[in-house]
Parts: sequence; C-alpha cells; structure tokens
Amino acid sequence: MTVKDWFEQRKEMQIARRDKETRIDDSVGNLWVKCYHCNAQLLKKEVEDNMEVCPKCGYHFRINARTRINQLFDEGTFEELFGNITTADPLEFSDTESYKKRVTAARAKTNMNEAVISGVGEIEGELTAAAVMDFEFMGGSMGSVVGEKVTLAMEEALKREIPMIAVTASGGARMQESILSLMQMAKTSCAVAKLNEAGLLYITVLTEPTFGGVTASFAMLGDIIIAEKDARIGFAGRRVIEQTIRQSLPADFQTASYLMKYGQIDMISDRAGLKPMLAKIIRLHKKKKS
Amino acid sequence: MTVKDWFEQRKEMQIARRDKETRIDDSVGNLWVKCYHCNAQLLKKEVEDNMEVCPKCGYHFRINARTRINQLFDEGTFEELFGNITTADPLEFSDTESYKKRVTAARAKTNMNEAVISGVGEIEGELTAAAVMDFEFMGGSMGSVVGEKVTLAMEEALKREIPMIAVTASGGARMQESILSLMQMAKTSCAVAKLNEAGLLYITVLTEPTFGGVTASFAMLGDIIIAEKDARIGFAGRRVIEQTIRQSLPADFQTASYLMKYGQIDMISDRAGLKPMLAKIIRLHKKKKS
Amino acid sequence: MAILEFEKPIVEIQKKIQELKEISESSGMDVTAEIETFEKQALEYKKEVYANLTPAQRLQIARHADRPTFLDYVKLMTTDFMEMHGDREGMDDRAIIGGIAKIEDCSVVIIGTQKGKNTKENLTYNFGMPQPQGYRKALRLFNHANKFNMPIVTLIDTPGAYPGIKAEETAQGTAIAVNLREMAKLNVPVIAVITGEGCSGGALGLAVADRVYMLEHSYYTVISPEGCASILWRDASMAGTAAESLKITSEDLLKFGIIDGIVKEPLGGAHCDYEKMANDLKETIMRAIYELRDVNSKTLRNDRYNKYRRMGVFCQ
Amino acid sequence: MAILEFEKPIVEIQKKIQELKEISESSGMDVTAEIETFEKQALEYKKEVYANLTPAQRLQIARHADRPTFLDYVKLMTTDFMEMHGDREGMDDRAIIGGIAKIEDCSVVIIGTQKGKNTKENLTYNFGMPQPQGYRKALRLFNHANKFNMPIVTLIDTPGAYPGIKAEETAQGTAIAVNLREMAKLNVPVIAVITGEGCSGGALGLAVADRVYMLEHSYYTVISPEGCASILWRDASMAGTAAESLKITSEDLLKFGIIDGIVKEPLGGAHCDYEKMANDLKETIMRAIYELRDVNSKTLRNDRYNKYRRMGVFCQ
Ligand SMILES: [Zn+2]
Ligand SMILES: [Zn+2]
Repeated sequence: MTVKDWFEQRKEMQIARRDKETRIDDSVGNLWVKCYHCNAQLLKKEVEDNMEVCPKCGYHFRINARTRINQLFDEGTFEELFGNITTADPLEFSDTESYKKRVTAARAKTNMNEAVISGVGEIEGELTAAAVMDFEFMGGSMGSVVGEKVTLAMEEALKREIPMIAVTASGGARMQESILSLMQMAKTSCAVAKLNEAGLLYITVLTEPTFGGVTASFAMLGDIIIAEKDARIGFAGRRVIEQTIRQSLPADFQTASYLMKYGQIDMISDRAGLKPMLAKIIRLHKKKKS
Repeated sequence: MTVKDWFEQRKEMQIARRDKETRIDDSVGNLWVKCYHCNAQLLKKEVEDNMEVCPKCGYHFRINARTRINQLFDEGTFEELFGNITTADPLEFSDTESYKKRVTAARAKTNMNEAVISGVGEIEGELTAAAVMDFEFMGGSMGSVVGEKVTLAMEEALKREIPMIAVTASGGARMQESILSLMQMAKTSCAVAKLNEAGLLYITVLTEPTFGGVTASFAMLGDIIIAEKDARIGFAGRRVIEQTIRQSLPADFQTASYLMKYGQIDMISDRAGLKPMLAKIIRLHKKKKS
Repeated sequence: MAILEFEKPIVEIQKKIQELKEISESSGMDVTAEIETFEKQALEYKKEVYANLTPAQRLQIARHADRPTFLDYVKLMTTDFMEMHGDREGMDDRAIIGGIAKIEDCSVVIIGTQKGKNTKENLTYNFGMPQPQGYRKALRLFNHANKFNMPIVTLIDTPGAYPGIKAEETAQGTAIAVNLREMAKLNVPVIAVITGEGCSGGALGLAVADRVYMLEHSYYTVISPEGCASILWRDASMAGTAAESLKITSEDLLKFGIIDGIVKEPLGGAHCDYEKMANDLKETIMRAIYELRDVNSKTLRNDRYNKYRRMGVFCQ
Repeated sequence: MAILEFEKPIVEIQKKIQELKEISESSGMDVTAEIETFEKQALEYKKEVYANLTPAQRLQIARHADRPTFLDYVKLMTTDFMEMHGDREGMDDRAIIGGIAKIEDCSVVIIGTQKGKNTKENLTYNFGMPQPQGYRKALRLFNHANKFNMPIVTLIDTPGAYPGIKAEETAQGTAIAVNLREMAKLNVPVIAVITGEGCSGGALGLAVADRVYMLEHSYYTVISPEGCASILWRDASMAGTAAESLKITSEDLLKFGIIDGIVKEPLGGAHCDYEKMANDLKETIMRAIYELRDVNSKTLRNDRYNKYRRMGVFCQ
C-alpha cells in the first residue's frame, strides 16, 4: 500500500464513521464521551464548554436546534414563535411503522414539536428573524410544518423589516407527506422571493448535513451562504450518486470546503466564529438612516 | 497512420486553408473560381447565384456587408444611415505603415467608408434597424466609427421602436485606436442595455469570423444569437490560445457547432435559411396590439 | 410497441377478433354480429381495466417507452417552433429543451424535459434527467418570456434531476432552488403540465406555475416509489406499496389541491393516440392562456404566491 | 526586492552613500554635509528619472513583482473585509476576488483581480487572468451591491482574461460582454481603479464605472504592447515602440478623457511605499463615494451611460 493509498483509505474510513454517527458517542459513560473523528476520550463537560467541538481534533459534532440557538443568540433574547404548529398526517401514511407513531417518537426523543424552531432574537444586539432546523427530529426532514414555520419566520422578517437567518440541517423532504412536502420547496422559495423584493438581507447557515429538498430550496438562496466547518451539503446523497454512476466518490465530496472550491457558498466558519460572523455581516448590510 | 489520424490531419489542413483565406479564390480566371474547402472549380456566376455558398460542398464563403444586406433585406428597402461618419486618427498611429494610409487603402479596396454599414430596412416586410459588419475593411476591426455606427443603429431602433439586428464579422478591436477602440465595447454594450430596458428585440447574427472585442461586447448580447454555418466565433484567437496552453486545439474549436454544443448560441442557420429565420423570430416576438 | 402486463388480456382478445375476421373472410361465413359483440366486450373490458389500474400499473403507463415526449407535443401542438439552445455559459443540456413557438395565435416560450424512445436517444437526453445547466437554460428562457411578455408553457416528464458528480459540482440544488424563486417573480402566465413522470425537485424546478395540470396517468411525487421503498421499507420490491402510500396519481393531487386539472388520456394511455392526446392537451393549455393573459402582472404574481403559500397540511 | 534596469543607478548612489556613512562611522570623520549633498542629489536624480520614464519603463513598474495586489489594498484600505466566494455555479475563480467591507464608515462591495508575488501564488491566482466564472462571480457581487445599495469599488490589475480552452468553452466573451451591459444598469455608484495592468476586455469587464482612476504608473490599453507589436510589426521586440504608439499611460488616458483622475504613486512606484499608496488611493475612492452616494440612481445611470456614449473620436 502506498502512502497515498493509505491516506485515501484512512479518509474513507473517517467518512464511513461519520456516515454512521456524527454526534458524540456517549456510550462510554456518563462523564466521558468519545470523538468519532479522532477517537479521543473526552470529558463531556469539556466538549460542552467547547461548543460541542472536539478539543483534540476540532471536529464539529452535530448539535440540536436549541443548542444552536443558545450559541447564536444573545442570552435571553430569543423568542420562539409558531411553536404551536404541529404535524398532521394528511396521507395517513404508514410504512413499516405509521407516520403518526414516528412523529410521536421523534417528539419524545427531542422534546420538540417539529424539525425546526422559528422565532426572533438578537445577535450581538442585532434583531433578526430565524428558522433553525434540528436533524434529530426525523432527520430534519421538511414536511408541511417545517415549510410553514420557515415561511412564517420569513414573513416575520418582512413584517418587522429585519434580516432573516435560516440554519439548515436536513436529510431532505419528509417522504411521509409526499407531494405536500415537495410543495414546501416551492413555498419557502417563493417566500425568499418576497424577501428579495423587499430588499431584506437573507443569510443561510448550512450545517451538517444539508441535503435534498432543503438544499434545492431555501438553503441555497441566501444572499450570503455560510457553511459550518465539517458540514456536508449536497442535492443528491452520496449513495444515490454512487449507485447511479457506479464509481466511488472523492473523499471530500460534498464537504463544506468542496462546496467552497466549486463556488457554491460564500464563506466557511467554525462554530466559534459563526456568531461574530453573522453580526458583522448584518452590520455591514445595515442601511444608513437618512 | 491510422484512419483517425489521417482524418484529423485532413481536418487540420482544412483549418489551415481556412486560416489563410476563406473567401473565394478568383485567381484562376475571370469566369472561374476555386473552392478552398473542397477544391472544386466553380463557375463564378454559379457561386453568386448560390449566395456565395459552394454548390459542391456547401461551404459558406465570407461575404461583404453589401452582399449580406442584399441577401437579408427586401429589395430596395434598405436605407443606409450615418454613412458620413469616417475614421479620424486621434493617436496619429503608425506601425510599419500609418493608420491613415491603411484606412485609405481599405476604403479603396472595399469602396466602403468603414467596417460597418448601419441603416434600416425590411425583412419579409418587417422593419428593423441593423448594423452589418464587413471583414474586408481592416479585418472588421472595431474602432470609434464602428462603435459609433453600431450604437447609432441601436438608437435608431429605440427611436422607431423596432427590432435591432447586428451582423458581426470582426477580428476584434482596432488596435490603431488603442483605448478608444476598447471603449467601443463599453459604448455598444451600454446601448444594448438601453434596448433591454426598452424591451426591444435584439438579434445578433455571428458570421465568419467573430472574435475579440466584438465577441466580448455587442455580438454575444443578443436576445437571440444566431451563428451562420461554418462561422468561427471566439474571444481569444486560436494562435494565442495555442501559445498560452502549449497544446493543439480540437479541429472544430470555435466553430458554430462547437459554440452550440457549449451552450453559447441559440441557433445555427445556413445562408439561405437566415432571412426566413430572422423574419420568423421577429414575428414571434411582435407584441399584440391591444 | 412494448406491451405492459395488464395490457396482455386486451391484446389477446384483439388477436382473437382478428383471427375470427380472417376465418370469416376465408370461409365466407358471416360472423359480423359475433365480431361486433366481441369488440364491444373488449372495449368494455378495456375501459374497466383502465378505470381500475393500481398506482403501480399507472406508473407503467407514465413510463411507457412509447409515451409521447416533449418534442412530440411540440410538433403536434405548436407551429413555428424555434429551439433556443444553451445556458450561454458552457453547456446545452439536452435533457431540457426549450424555445419559442406559436400555439394557435399565441407566441409562447415552451420548455420541457425530453426523454428518448431508444437507447441512443436516451443517452442523448440523459433519460430526461437534467443537469444544473438545463435548469439554468430554462431560467434564461423564462426571463426571455418575461421580457417579451410571452406566456410560458412547461411540459414535465422526468425521473428527477441527474444525481452525478458534475451535477453536484455545478450546483444542482442551487439551480433548482433559483428556478423556484425566480418563477415566483415572473410577470407572465406560467402553465405547467406533468406529462409523464413528475419526480421530485427535478420536476418542481420547471413547475412553479399559475396553472398546473397532469395527464391522467402521469404521476407527481416527492420521491420515486422505488426510492421511497428502499429508504422507508428498506426493500425496493415494496415500490408498489410505496406508490399506493405516496398518493401520486392525478386524482390524488387534484384532491389535495396541488394541481388545477387533469387532462384525460386516450383509452390505453397517451401512447395509443398521439394526436388526440396532443390536441386535448393543447385545448387545456389554451384555455389557461386565455384565462390568464389579460390578468395584470401584479395580480398574477400575487395569486401565484398565495397559491403556493397555502400549500401544506398541519395542525394549529 | 527585484531591481529594474533604470533603478540601478539610483541603487548605486544609495550604496555609495551607505559606504560613506560606514567609513565616517569607523573613522570618526564628519562627512554629514557631504552625505546630505549626496542624498539631495540622489533624490533630485531619482525624481528626474521617474519624471522621464518611457512608457516601456513605466510598464515595468506597473508589472513589478512587488507591486501591491488587490488583497494588499483591501488589507490597508478597508476594515471588516469578508470575502464572498464563488459564482454559485461550479467555480470560485481565484483571479477575481471580491467581498463586502467598510472603507471608513461606508459599506462597499470591493472586487478586484488578484496577482501573486511568487510562483505558487501566481499559479493560485492564474497570474491575474480571470476565467469567465470570475466575471460571473463579479456580476453576482455587483448585483449584491445593487440590492443592498452599496457602492462598488473595483481594483484592476490584469494582463487580460485568460485565453484557454475551458475559458472559450465556458463563454469568456459572453461573460465579459454581459458584465459591460449589466454594469450599465447598476443603481449604485461604481468606482474603478486601474492599479497595475489594465489590459483589454479582461480589464474593462470590471471597469464600466462612474469614476475611473489610474495609478500613476499603471497602464490601460486595448492590447498588450507585446501583442500589438507581434501583430502590427510582426516583431515582438518592437513592444517598446508599440507601448509609445498605443498611448497607454495614465496621462494619455486622462488627456483622452477616458479616466477621471490619476492617483500619484510614491517616488519609485507603488511598491516603494504600500501604506502611502493605499492611503492616497483610499482618499481618492472616498472622495468619489462622497460625490456619488447621494446622487439618485436614475441620474447615476444616465450619467454613466452618457459618459460612455461620448467616447470615441471620428469625423463627421
Ligand atoms: Zn476529535
Ligand atoms: Zn466547396
């Protein structure tokens, strides 16, 4: 095996690990966690204090919507809106389990009503509307509720004439709502058109992972698009592409830096830099009072 | 030599021939001409009657602006405008010969004042403004006069609210006017912006050859871009690219069909089809009277 | 012509009728009455079969190898079609074709996904799976229509946007997203028709429209039944069940208020009578154009926005 | 630091002065007066040299390996610079860099061609020769500025748009042409500065502006003197003569009314004093912004149009 081969293999293994689980493995005890990326044993507290970034290798673990909101918004300023909107089951969908049961389980697991939190809050004192997705709730999939709450957040921005931020984390569309979930792509994109026409700033933050229908709608429509370090972003999933083209993909395929290289995002930020970056962008775009 | 090699070599030779001269060789006598493309000996009259297209191989010879106008516009309808505008020599430029002398020679050779004819005329009864370039006048290079006359033709379209057609044939900018010639790219492109804002139809017809500053300005800005069969179109010239990248280029590089493949033009037309095609496009874009 | 499984009994009966006719001719026996009866029965049977197809069976009609393609409809519905090639940036994606044409007396921009009818054509058209450059070409044509105040007609028949390396590199997701947003801003009427497969974002990227229609046996879904089955059931052979569950038929979508109408297909499917199919489709399109072409652009945009704004079902 | 041919005598004198100082120090002899005289003479000589450079010599300054680049100016003139990468379609051309920043209290979009100072950097930035994707990235940023009402500043230092196969395939000519047209439509002030080489359409593609400035020793031309010489004289060694004939200096262009002003360079050229250069450039830019930022957008567009409309010299 050449060094290059070894290096490639190692990268592939890392990807395989990440595919399996990119959150922190907390099976090694209550106080300790293990980093899936560098295998380091870490103190839970230490990881939490480091914004859920591995202090050893800098790998960015997935975080849920509430943690994200706490990290981005000034303490006590975030006001959740439209939290009462919940999932219906218009198709009475059932696969190996019923949609209703899956939603119930997701609610119990995440203590969230759905895969997105909408609201308004301040970032370094700058009031913004926001929709923050949560991958733990059914893979962050977009159904009617996600589409509605993202749209409502944008309409809140329109009403208050403030910037809008979308933080995405999604495997794609909510299959269990079929065509209704597809239409959320149209609905949210049309809402972005309204933001554009009103000249309001719309920033998207793409986090691990952002795929499918979310990528192909409001995620990639930011006036400024930021990807968080280590995030993977794409339209089609890695496996679907491999099955279609019958060849294996480059190790860095669909990573944030790959997307940067291919001109699809404006900036990459590590977790710690995200809040100041957002604040700076908002301030740079502030219209002079005249 | 494999068949493929032989074929490639043959193509290359054809390109070399075309580079040398793509008009009809009339050295073989007064009545006869030779096709540089297929080597056929042809009766001059026969070629003329065939719109200066080789009756044997269909190769489209270069034609001058007046011939083009006769082919495109309904008989007796074309009215030349701005014909009194002539070349100055603001830089008092001289290389191996003075610019003044070169212009005088070009005038004598072509019986034209400059490398473009502007005017208005009817195409199957549809009134349009037009600027038709002539490669025989100093390689159809764009200096102040060409830029001005193209712009004036566009302003005529604006004034009369009629479509505008530009037929291009140019090696690029008129070096002897240096920065003034560069500015003609800006001037003509700004004029296209005015056409756009007025919602007027602007069609460009790219003929052999269209390169450099003309390609990078009004030529590629048509709402509809048509290339004439056999035309070569590009930004940088073949030789400049070969020198830069130090490899030889595909035989069909920068041909009309190459540009079509690479998504840069809407349509390709042979010479006979050009007039009906233009008329059809104009009629399709006619606004309903209401 | 390819024969689908559920078409076989019908083909059998028709064969029988044909045999009877031949016997009658050679023997001189008069079996006219019998043939008539048989034919009536055959028709009844056929009607019954096609009225009771499962979603999975209708999927087969929607994907029929002989189903009319975009270019077939263009040929049969329009005059003066002039294709406008390319994205002006490096590619002329053949999976999406578009141009200007007249439908009756009306100049339109007509755009659609194109499929092939044989292997060679399928390679040319990439099985109707567009690259980002195809969506960008479509956007260029949308803007052309907008500028010259022409209605836009899109015909959609795609298994989805192409999932390839280059497609990801050149921003497939972005290309579709931008089309969704920009279609919302158009000042001209947009009429979209799902003619065969309307699969996923790849279909939607041409279908944010004032009126959306489906051909009777076409389907429109967020994910192919096969894809859904292999993800949710972890078993691609459950595609039939998935097709049921996903509610992908034209009747389902009309019921959900996603589409504005269904264009009936000739008995047996669109491929059985190209002319009738094209003609009926043309009538539907022209009716929509007449309805929409005098609506002022602001109202048009607002109505389009509100239409999509309302889509989705949830509890509050 | 690389030393140009005509800089050598000056460097010699400075060496002499240095030697004298050393001798004085080691010997204790007082030669202050002599050194002062020498230094005065050296300065006089330098001033004279730089006031009488030929166009070909100034070309060397414009192309100096240590000449400040776009990113140097960004660092020295702006705060809060945030680069905006990519064309959103498949490429982030490094030969054109752009982003948002503050110049003094004003948010701007600043875009420029970037050159390297060593081989590695030059490969990264492709010697400052943009691909079509670079121009399309610039256009995206122009539209961003337009949307958020920010002035646009472009800094240009390029030997031209890249002449390569892929550049031709992906529509180099079209990309430049579209920028020329779209810059004409912008509703915000556009200020362009030729900081080094301003060569051909590749430079103009960022330079359709309300105000165009040149650094003193920069040049702006339709074709490089070398290219011109090899075409017109059929002899590349005639580049010096071509440089004269083409009238490419900042003074020539000011005289022709093509540019609006010249920004003086520090004695010896911009590379001799980055800070002073950046500061003087910033002042010029800010003056233009203050002049333009309250002009209403329609007037701005009209004035810009009329400015280019008038360019050209001919007989009538
Ligand atoms: Zn780690
Ligand atoms: Zn011939």
